[in-house]
Amino acid sequence: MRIGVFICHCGENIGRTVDCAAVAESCGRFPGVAYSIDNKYMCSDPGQNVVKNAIREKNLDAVVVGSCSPHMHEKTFRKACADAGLNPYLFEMANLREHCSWVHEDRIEATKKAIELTRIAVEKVKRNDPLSPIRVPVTKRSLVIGGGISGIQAALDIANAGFEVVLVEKEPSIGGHMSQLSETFPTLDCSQCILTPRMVEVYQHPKIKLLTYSEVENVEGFIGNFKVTVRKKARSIDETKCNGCGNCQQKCPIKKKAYSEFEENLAFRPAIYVPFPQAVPNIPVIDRSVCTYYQTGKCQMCVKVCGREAIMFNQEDSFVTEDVGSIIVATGYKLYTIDKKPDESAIKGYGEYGYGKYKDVVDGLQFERIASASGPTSGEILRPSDKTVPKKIVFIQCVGSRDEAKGFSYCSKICCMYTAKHAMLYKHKVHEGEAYVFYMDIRAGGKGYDEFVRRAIEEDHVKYIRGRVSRIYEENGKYIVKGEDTLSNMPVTIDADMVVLATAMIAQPNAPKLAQTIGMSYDKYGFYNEAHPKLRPVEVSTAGVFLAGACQAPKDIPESVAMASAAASKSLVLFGSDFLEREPTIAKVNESVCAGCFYCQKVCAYNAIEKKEIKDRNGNVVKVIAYVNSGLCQGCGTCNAVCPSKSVELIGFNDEQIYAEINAL
Amino acid sequence: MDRTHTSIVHVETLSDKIERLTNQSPMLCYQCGKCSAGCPVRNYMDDSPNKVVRYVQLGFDDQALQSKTPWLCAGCLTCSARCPQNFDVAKFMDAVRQISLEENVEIAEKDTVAFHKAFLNQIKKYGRAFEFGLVREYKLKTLNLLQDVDVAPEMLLKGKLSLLPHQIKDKKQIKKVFEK
Amino acid sequence: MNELREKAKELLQNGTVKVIIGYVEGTTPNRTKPFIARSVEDADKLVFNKFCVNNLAVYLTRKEFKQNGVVGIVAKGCDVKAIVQLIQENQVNKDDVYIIGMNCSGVVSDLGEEFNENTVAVKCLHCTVHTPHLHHTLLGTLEETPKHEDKNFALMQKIDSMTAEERFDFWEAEFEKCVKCYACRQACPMCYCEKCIADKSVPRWIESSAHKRGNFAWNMIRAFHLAGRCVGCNECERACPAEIPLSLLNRKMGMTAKKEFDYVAGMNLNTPTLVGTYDVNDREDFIK
Amino acid sequence: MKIGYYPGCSLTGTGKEYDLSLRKILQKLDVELEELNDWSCCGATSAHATNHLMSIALPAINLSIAESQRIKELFAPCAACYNRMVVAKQELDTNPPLAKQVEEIIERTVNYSTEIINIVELFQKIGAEKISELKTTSLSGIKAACYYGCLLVRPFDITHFDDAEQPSTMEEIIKATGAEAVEWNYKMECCGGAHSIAHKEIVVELSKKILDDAKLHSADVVVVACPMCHSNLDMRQRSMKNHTEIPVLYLSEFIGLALGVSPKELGVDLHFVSAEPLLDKVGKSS
Amino acid sequence: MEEKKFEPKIAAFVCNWCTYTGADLAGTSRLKYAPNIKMIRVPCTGRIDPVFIIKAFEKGADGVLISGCHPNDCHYNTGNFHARRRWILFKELLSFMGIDSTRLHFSWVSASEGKKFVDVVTEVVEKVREQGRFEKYAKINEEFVIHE
Repeated sequence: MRIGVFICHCGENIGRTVDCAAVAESCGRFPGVAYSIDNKYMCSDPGQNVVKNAIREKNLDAVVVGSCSPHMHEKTFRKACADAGLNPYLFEMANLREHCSWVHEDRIEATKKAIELTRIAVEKVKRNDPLSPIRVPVTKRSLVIGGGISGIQAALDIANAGFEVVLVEKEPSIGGHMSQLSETFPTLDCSQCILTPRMVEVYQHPKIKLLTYSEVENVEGFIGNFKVTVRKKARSIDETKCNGCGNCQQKCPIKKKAYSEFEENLAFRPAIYVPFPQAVPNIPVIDRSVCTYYQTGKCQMCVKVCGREAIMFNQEDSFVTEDVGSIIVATGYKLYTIDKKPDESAIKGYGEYGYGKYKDVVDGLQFERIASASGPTSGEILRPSDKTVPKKIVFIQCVGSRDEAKGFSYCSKICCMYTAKHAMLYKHKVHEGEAYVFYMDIRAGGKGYDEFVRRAIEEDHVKYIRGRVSRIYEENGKYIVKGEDTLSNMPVTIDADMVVLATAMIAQPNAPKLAQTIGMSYDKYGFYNEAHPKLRPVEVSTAGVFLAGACQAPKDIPESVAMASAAASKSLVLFGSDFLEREPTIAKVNESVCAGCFYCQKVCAYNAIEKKEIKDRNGNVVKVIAYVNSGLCQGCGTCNAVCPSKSVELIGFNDEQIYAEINAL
Repeated sequence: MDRTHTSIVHVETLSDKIERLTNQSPMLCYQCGKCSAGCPVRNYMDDSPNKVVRYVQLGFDDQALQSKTPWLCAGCLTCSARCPQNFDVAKFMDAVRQISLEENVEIAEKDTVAFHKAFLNQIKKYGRAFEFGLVREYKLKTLNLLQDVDVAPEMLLKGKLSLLPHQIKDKKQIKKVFEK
Repeated sequence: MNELREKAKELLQNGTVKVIIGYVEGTTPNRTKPFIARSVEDADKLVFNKFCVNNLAVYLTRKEFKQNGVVGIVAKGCDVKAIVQLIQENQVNKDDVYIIGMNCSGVVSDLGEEFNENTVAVKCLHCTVHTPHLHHTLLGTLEETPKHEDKNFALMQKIDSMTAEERFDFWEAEFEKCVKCYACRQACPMCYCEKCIADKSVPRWIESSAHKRGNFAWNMIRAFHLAGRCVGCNECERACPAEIPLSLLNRKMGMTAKKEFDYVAGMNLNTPTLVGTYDVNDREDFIK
Repeated sequence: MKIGYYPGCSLTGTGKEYDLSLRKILQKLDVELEELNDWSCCGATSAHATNHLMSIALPAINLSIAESQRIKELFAPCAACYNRMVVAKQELDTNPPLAKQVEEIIERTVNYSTEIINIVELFQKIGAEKISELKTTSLSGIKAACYYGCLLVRPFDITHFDDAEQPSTMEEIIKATGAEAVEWNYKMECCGGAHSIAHKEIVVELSKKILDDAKLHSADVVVVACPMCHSNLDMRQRSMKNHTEIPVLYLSEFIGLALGVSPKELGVDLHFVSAEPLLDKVGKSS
Repeated sequence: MEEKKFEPKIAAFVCNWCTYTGADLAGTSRLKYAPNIKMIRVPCTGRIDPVFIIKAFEKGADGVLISGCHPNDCHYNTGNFHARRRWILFKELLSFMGIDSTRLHFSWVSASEGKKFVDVVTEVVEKVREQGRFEKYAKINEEFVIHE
């Protein structure tokens, strides 16, 4: 071998403590080293030229630079090598500055160590292989999972940039939770008025393929090259024929059998229904669990009134496959339900608040529907139990949030704001009514947010009581709310007519399942983990997958929208080039010795290990072994460490290289 | 007191002592007040339960030890059962009481102390609680001589108050427990 | 015995299995040897008794049995543990094995010995699977397992109480005896690698000569590779011609797995393997 | 069924009718009680209110006695005794240094093999079916408010009741007698417990609230499972102002009535508040 | 003449993203530590195989330090979790064979913990220095050289 060693003085930075000339001289005597020299500034243009010239003139086949940390200049020198015609991976760096000259004082000891560090690098570089970056093509098409405000925003951004989008929504209509809200804080503008145009835009956009009542079933492949299978659940309607006239819904005899999901169980819906009048698409679905035809084989009223023969009782779930280059996950949240104690759940629930035993103890989304002009009470604030106007209303914050014992330890972030909004809406509609809010802290960070809460207190005279409620029980038609104001140290008991619980925002219950399908990690609550909490907030650890909205953590609308646009632009960055280049330092299986125990697969955080069948000449499977998907592997090497026979090795850090380094210690 | 010395030699604070006795840090409490909100005897207390915890958190140890609240705590565990931080408030109160007894703090709630002492004395003497003896001793200690004159005779009549204690045979272990 | 033979015949006859790996009588009544029954006539030779020491699961990973139809195997509870582990490690297809589970109240520690309370194998003393925990059919009856003092455990405790230097000396003396014959590897049902790390020359992590240095590395790595996988059949120790107490190393790992992770190898097909999974709450008080 | 029995101090005095009625009906229900030999006091509220170690050591003595009698399940009818014992057992089981200290003090070893069960659990074991099977007098028409108090259900993590805030196991048992169990709000509110002597005024007020809520929900009787609760709710009615009396019965007495045991044998006449109106309703008037 | 103090040889296996970068920070901050330690950079603690440690001892190391990202900070999400589980087992095994925690050290050092890196290295060097040369292994090594 003909290795060139270049020792940098880094001005005085290394030279002051390390005798660079002596190091260069010693290294020159290492077996395989053909050229060894020291230089004032290796990273400078003249310094780099020294390397380039030496490669050409001395016919070097590997290079070691002893200078600063590879995190500083590894790329610089790799490029210099490449410029001179040497494969950039036949290069190693010895860290003589950060790990030697700067941290040691004794010149003799530091020089000795510098020589040893360089020797380690020389021994490693001897075993380096020429590598070239992995190039993968990019499919310039995106999948957006979830049709709430985040998904809508992300889909529109990408589509408006000229790329195709497949938007998948599990409910019959897009719109998500935002479509359920009455007004939005802190401006009190009508939620549906600002959302509906966006929904229509999605529906009409030529670049957006909308798949509602559909769920992602399977994801294969890797960044730039995902293959996604989507299950289109049977609507029992021929979408191509239905014109959304609504006759079927009106004539459906099922009136009081099924609660409306959209109205948060405060109203009924027919068996054939669209969730709400502005639904997109305006095509109904049949709820087979309540439909008379599916239950008894009779009725068919909808068929009779449908002028377009759109009802398809025998429709089945179908599957479509989509090729996409990026995936945006915008699956949103759910509200922690107080209906009853959740079975088989670590959550203990709130027996002391009545587990939904009391009809007039409702949650935040239910109150949104009660306050909404399009809701079951047409916007009039009425108790669900007897449809009377509550004269005294109590709002309780942090139900399930910030509750290690019965719920979740995190703060749901939006409840302070929407509770203030609720109290305000109540006071605007019931002028003589009294509104109380039990809170622990007010978290109103955001533009105009704190002012909004102050307005509720100062202008609308909502009474804020700092303390958590211990218990609610019914007595003579009133709800006795027992609390304590921890500021005045006074016990507080309120005989309320209605109670609104600001229950926690929680992850979608099937979030872990989707995470496993896509290969994302999630926290203990089921929220998806971003790749880096500060610097990569919308990416996940699997390349090509991005997050938007409350599936990552509780978020309000502006934050969700901002995140969605960020995720869209991350996708667009990806679509900016036809090919992707990736570091070639990934794992590789030695197929002749792999015994197929698949411990590598168990430890792989990226689902990069696949099964590969080895067949004999007759096509019989002789063994099943591991195979590394180079698109997914990120090069951590955990597989290499757990492989008992070392049949999978990490290129660039393989056993032979590390063995040589240890040997050179 | 010389501040520099106290900063070098670590003096065990009330919070430390409580943590040692109960295996839970008073810092767990985030002052939501749910314990006070649900406390059945809250109306008789001078400080709300969460306030006593607050005293301890901030190092107002004397205020905590002199408060009536721990002595009025009925030990019903409602607070502990509902605490969102899983902080066992009742256990905390147990520890405050134990420490104030150990440190001979002037206790505001003398009657309750007298009752507990009288109760434990019965166990020490007989191995079991002897109700008549307990009431007798309590009354002598507190001079609340007229307490329960309305029901006591009837209790005796119904045979619910035995004039002689039930004693256990082997009092050795009981004695040891009290020596500790 | 008849029960076993009848069952074996039935399985072979109706084609449920292609072959049955079992035991036949050895050279003396106190011995048995592994046997592959391929026909109804073969089935008549099968036996099961106190001398069926071998862990036959080791044969399941042999090429000749892989992907060659359903293999029947006569298995004690401890052998079933090995089978479970092999299924978890993709070495045996769950549907390609038929387990003839044998109720077993203990076997001798080595072939040729009389069976009594002194010679019952150490692994039987703490056995929790006298009735195999996974089987397609279950035969035999249970008796009381004879018990004796667990000398192996006593030795482990003795080593535990030594200083680090003494421990090192102890093992140095033991490994001095190792001749690198790899009988331990051969006997182990879990050692199925196509190329053992000990046989790899690039790089040579484990020195090939039978010197203490390589012996140390070999035995350490072997024990580590079996951590959370060893089912404690002790075939390695029985196979070792140098009589090195190899089972101590495996047992130590097994006990660590139990203590730290409440994990026992080979008990449950659906429990994730010990290595290959993690818990965010795994102990880390030793990490600075 | 044979079961260990730890009556506790109250059942030898103020709660004597609880003991009487239990023995009577358990005999009818084929449950044999094996009383703990030379049991001592669990320390009750006073021990844990003032000395943690003592509050663990006193129950530990009884746990150890139970083990020496090879008692697998120990029945503690008094909710306070039950609570002290399960809590002590849990602490000893999870805190080995404390366990060692305690064992040294009491000079006995404890293995925590005995399971402590309360009265509701005992009746669950016996089964509501058995009660309805042996029932001779239907208590239909009677509206009972089941009062759990504090110490039977809490701490929930140790007692593992059906629900921490809305338990219903006692109601299930009551229904077997033919009686109706009313839904009410105060079934787990505290009666003031050990403050009965030192702070009678607190107990009177808290107990009145409980009884008032029971009456508000049209209960004819309050059914309890603790001698301390009973004496507070029964005896202290004397001191309540503007109060209409409501009888308070032990769960065992209530079941006893359904099983046809005479009120006298159950000790119902030992209460301060007469149960006559209730007994009239079932036609059991003495 | 004063006897020269024994200077142990310490091998360190560190992950590229946290501890290696933390050591860079120690340098940038000009903190000082003993030169006894030499680091081998691997992408992730998950890559560290117990054979590395054995080989390091065979090659004359008196002590070994393994260091990587704190839990939940792993650049590769879970590499350090898998590593930690293996360490628990391996540590126990080595200890049982006579190589205990005085010679084998583990730490989490993040990219921002330059100071911690120095503290850890100093502590390890001190501990191993106190323990002295790994005579027993050294002797085997010497014999081995002759044997070959």
